[in-house]
Amino acid sequence: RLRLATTTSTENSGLLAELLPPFEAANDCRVDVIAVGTGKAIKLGETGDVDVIMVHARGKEDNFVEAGFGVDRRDVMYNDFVLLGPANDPAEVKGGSETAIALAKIAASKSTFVSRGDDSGTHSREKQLWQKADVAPAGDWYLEAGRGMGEVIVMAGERQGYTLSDRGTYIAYQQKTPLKIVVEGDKGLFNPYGVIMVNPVRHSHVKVDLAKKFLDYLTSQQAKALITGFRKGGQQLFYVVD
Amino acid sequence: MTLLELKNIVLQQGTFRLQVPHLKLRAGRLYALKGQNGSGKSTLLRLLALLQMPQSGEVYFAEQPTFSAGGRFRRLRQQITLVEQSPLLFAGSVEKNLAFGLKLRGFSGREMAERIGEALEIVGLGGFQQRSTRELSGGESRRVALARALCLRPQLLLLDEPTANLDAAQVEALESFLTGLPEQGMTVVIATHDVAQPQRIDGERIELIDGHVSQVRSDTILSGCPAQGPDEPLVAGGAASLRI
Amino acid sequence: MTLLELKNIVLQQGTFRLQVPHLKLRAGRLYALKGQNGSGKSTLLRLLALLQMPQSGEVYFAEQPTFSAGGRFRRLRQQITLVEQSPLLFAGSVEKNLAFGLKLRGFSGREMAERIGEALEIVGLGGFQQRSTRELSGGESRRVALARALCLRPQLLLLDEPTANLDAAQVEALESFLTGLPEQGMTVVIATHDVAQPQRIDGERIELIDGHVSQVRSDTILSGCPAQGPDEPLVAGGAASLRI
Amino acid sequence: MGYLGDSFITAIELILGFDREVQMTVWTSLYTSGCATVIAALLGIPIGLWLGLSRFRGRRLLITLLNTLMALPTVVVGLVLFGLFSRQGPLGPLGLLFTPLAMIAGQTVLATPIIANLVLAAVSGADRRIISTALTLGASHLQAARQLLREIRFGVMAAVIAGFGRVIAEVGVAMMLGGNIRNSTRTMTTAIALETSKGEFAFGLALGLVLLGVALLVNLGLNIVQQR
Amino acid sequence: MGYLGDSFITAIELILGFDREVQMTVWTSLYTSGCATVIAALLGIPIGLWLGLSRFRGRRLLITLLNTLMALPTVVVGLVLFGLFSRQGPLGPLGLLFTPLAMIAGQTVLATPIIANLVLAAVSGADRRIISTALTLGASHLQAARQLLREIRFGVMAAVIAGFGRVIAEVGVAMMLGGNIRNSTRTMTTAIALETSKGEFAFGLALGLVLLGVALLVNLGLNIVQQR
Ligand SMILES: Nc1ncnc2c1ncn2[C@@H]1O[C@H](COP(=O)(O)OP(=O)(O)OP(=O)(O)O)[C@@H](O)[C@H]1O
Ligand SMILES: Nc1ncnc2c1ncn2[C@@H]1O[C@H](COP(=O)(O)OP(=O)(O)OP(=O)(O)O)[C@@H](O)[C@H]1O
Ligand SMILES: [Mg+2]
Ligand SMILES: [Mg+2]
Repeated sequence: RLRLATTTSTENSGLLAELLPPFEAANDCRVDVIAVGTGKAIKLGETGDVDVIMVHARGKEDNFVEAGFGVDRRDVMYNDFVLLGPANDPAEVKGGSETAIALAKIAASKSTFVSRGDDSGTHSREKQLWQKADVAPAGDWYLEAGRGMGEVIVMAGERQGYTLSDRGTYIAYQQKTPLKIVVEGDKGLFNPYGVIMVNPVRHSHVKVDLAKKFLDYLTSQQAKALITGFRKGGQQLFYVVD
Repeated sequence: MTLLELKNIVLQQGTFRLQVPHLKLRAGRLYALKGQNGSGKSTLLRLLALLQMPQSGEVYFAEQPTFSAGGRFRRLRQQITLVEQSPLLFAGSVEKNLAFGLKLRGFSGREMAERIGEALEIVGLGGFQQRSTRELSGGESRRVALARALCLRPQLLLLDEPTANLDAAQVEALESFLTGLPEQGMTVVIATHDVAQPQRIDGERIELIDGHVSQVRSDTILSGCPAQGPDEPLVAGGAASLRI
Repeated sequence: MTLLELKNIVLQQGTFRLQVPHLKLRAGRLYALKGQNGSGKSTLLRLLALLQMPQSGEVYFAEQPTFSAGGRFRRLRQQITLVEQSPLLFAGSVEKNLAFGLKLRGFSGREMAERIGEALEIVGLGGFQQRSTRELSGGESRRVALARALCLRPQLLLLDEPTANLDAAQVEALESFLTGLPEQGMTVVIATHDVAQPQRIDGERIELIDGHVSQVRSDTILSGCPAQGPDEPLVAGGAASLRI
Repeated sequence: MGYLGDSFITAIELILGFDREVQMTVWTSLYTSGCATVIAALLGIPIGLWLGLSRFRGRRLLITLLNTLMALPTVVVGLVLFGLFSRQGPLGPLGLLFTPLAMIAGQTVLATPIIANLVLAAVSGADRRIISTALTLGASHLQAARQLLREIRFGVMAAVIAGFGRVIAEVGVAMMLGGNIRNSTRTMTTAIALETSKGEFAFGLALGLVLLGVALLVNLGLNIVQQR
Repeated sequence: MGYLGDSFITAIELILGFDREVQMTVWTSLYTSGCATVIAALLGIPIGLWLGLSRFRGRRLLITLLNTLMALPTVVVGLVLFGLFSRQGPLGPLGLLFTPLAMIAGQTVLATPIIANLVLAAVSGADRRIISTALTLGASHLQAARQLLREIRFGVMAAVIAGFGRVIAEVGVAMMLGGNIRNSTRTMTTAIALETSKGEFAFGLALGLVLLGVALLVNLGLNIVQQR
């Protein structure tokens, strides 16, 4: 039995349901997936309550490894973020390719923007982008929701506002939200996922062999094919690192 | 004047059936209700207090039908007060218990205090106003319940074994008070097991045998008291059984 | 033989103080407890039933101290049964109520049924086994409570105004039954307001005046009944007030 | 775990520091739960009284349904009301979603069955003579019911406190209908959930302790009112 | 919103379809909440009885504390027990985290104060003569307390049902201590939360309806037991 703490995006998109069964079959084991926020997933790794974590927050991952909580960090795949906005596009940012410029326009027009506000990977990225746009967002138009991605998309839809989302979650919500993609494809929107084994030196109960096999598996050709082949709503969600 | 009249009452309660072909209570009279345990005294009193509905028949209050004229119950109930066989006192002080009914009738604070004091004196509990009802003896509780009814001065006062837990001195005091009420126009019905009580209070008898009511001429009539001349046949329906 | 002895009891309860310098209940006797409302009869009976603890003093059961020897209470209580002034019946059938105490004493189903039937006959409620206690008249309830105590055949039976709600026939039947109990070795204490009852049941008097107990020679002694010769002074502590 | 100890210190710091944001969250929690409890009591007490005092066919089934409503998950209430309050929903034009009012509505739905059930239990356990005594003293049925409530006030108070505990501790409705918006609809519980999801366990727990402290104060207050 | 209607149909499909995974979740919910309620009743009923029957200094304060514990947020319970059960916590070596046992522990903590409080309320409202009557008939204090429970069984039942409703509907503890692991610790409520976060509102609501259906069955069962 292997315990994997991961972000909700991988679990909710359905990717893991495709990715895990071959591994489980090959190694005659079970992978228990604990889907939580990035911050909490890392915390679970620190406390040694899981064997492997898979998250997307490069800076935090590096801290995690440096502090000696984890070993053997590997890039698995990446997906990308998109900037979503209402159909009438009050800030007139549609079609742009620079996210930072779009954000600056949103701030300037005081159009509603809903932020994750939860220190998640997406939120960290959003903050970086604001920094790049040289705006310190604050005011009535900037809603810090402190909730999961899906909820924030719904909320932005209800409030006719903008928000930053990962593509996978947006596709899942496409039918339920009036929001459209206004900016995509920007380099600054790429979102790499890393997988880290919890340091067995700190936590002796970590299933080193199995965890190692799991890391090997995730970076194997077989897994890469599954990741690349994974489609939702006809769209590819995750890309492997070559 | 006829205060309350029951006609063709049938009240089924479990296997017990209360039957009152005809019963008439006249204003300003005192009635003693007798009967064995389980003969239906308490049931009849609850019926008279308009607490329990009969399956059939009608109760007339001051010659107006009651049950069939729904809605006017409450005003009628304010003129009828029942002290139950094991009365319940509300939690709190004795004063609060007595004030309950007075408040509902819109008495002012001073009037209330006056009536409460008077009623407590009558039952020999002067100064008990602030006592908690949880800390009373059995007889004291019953007397508080009596005072709670007395202070309302209802037109019809129904007492279910009011002297059951009272000591001899209290029984005497209460009986002498009750016998004075008819003069003030009040009608009183007392259920009792004390064989000598009806005579002591000079009450007209109502007798219950297995749920059958029979109204019996009072001894005072038989002994020819002019104030209560037989202006109509008092015995109505059922076999009248004359007992003391 | 002395069944129960009270020494230097002081029991404070609110503003009321029960004082029993000395009281002796002998096995196989019948006692009548008299006193005005609020004089402390029920309090004394609860004390005798080991339900209420005195502030000071001691109760001896069969010459053994009780309150100071904690822990043995329960076994003692199984030999003392009290029927309270307004007895509570458990929800459910009459049979269940009577079975409660019998079950605790480990009786078999057949013995229980037998004793229950007997006890109900005594109080004139033969066949009431399956009746729900929620559907009884006042007198019937009290009689069920009496039967519930009688079927346990305790050494000491404490009755708080047992005849208060009974009809005349039931009072007579119960009194004649109770007077037979001492012969079987049972000790009975009956609190009553019925002035004639002590004499009818031929009971020794215990009188309460404002919380002060005085034990009075029974009339039968005064009239020279040999069975109850005065082997020791019965009046103990406090001013003995001879009343009937 | 270190964070259990840490959180105590953090909690005390939060309280003594009079942190503006924490105060705001406490106030939002108290305000919404307080309003919801009051409304739920105004609805639930009459329902409990009515079910406890009347006798009709189907009453037991209705009681069982009411029992079941105590198991209403907060997410379900959140989803249903979300459907009503959402822009496309029937009440959309009112713009209630993600406001304290929406949270109050959801919490009222949660608390009402609890209060109704527990008042019903208290009424069922009460002496049947209370009503008839009040009636013979000249009370209307309504006045008699009020007197009954006074007599069983301990049970009614327990019902209300249970309802209050339920809503001030709940997170699903506050999250879904309030939206955990900073400085607007963020309550103690949604803040705790947020901190926890961030991995800030000590801070989350500290907020939890503050919440319990607030609940304690409310209960002490009710206690004093009750003993008056 | 269309999903309100959809969810009804989905709920019926789920029930009739005997979906293995849904069955598993229902079972996990029932099993954990059931165990937690039973343990909480075994703890809470004696506590409620004791507080209701004894008189000592500080009793009112203790009751107020117990009232406050009804406002215990699930996340706080989750956090504290997480601290205990986590690998680094004192009970870490037992490996209880993310197992049904951990959920049962957390839910027990939630339900016990509720049951204790409501039993206390029922005892406080009960006729004081019940205990003394049982004693004079020869019962020990324990047997008298048992008889009291029998007399106030309606109130006790309401307490237990309220406790059960609380835990079967709660999601925080199940999420934090169970971990929402598929086919292992996924309960109805964590599944609903998951589906909702996925945006599968209709499916989430359908699961909620199934949960209410299950709670209804449990309550109907208890009803029949009670009327025996
Ligand atoms: N729980 C209590 N707390 C304080 N005082 C009480 C309590 N119960 C009774 N009393 C008081 O103690 C006194 C004795 O009460 P008790 O019930 O023993 O009287 P009693 O002789 O049985 O009277 P009754 O003939 O009315 O039954 C009374 O004055 C009463 O007011
Ligand atoms: N709630 C009830 N349901 C069914 N039967 C009842 C109910 N209450 C009383 N009874 C029965 O009705 C009959 C009359 O009861 P009621 O209380 O009127 O008698 P009573 O004359 O007042 O007797 P007592 O002298 O014992 O007070 C009794 O046989 C009793 O068993
Ligand atoms: Mg009667
Ligand atoms: Mg007494």
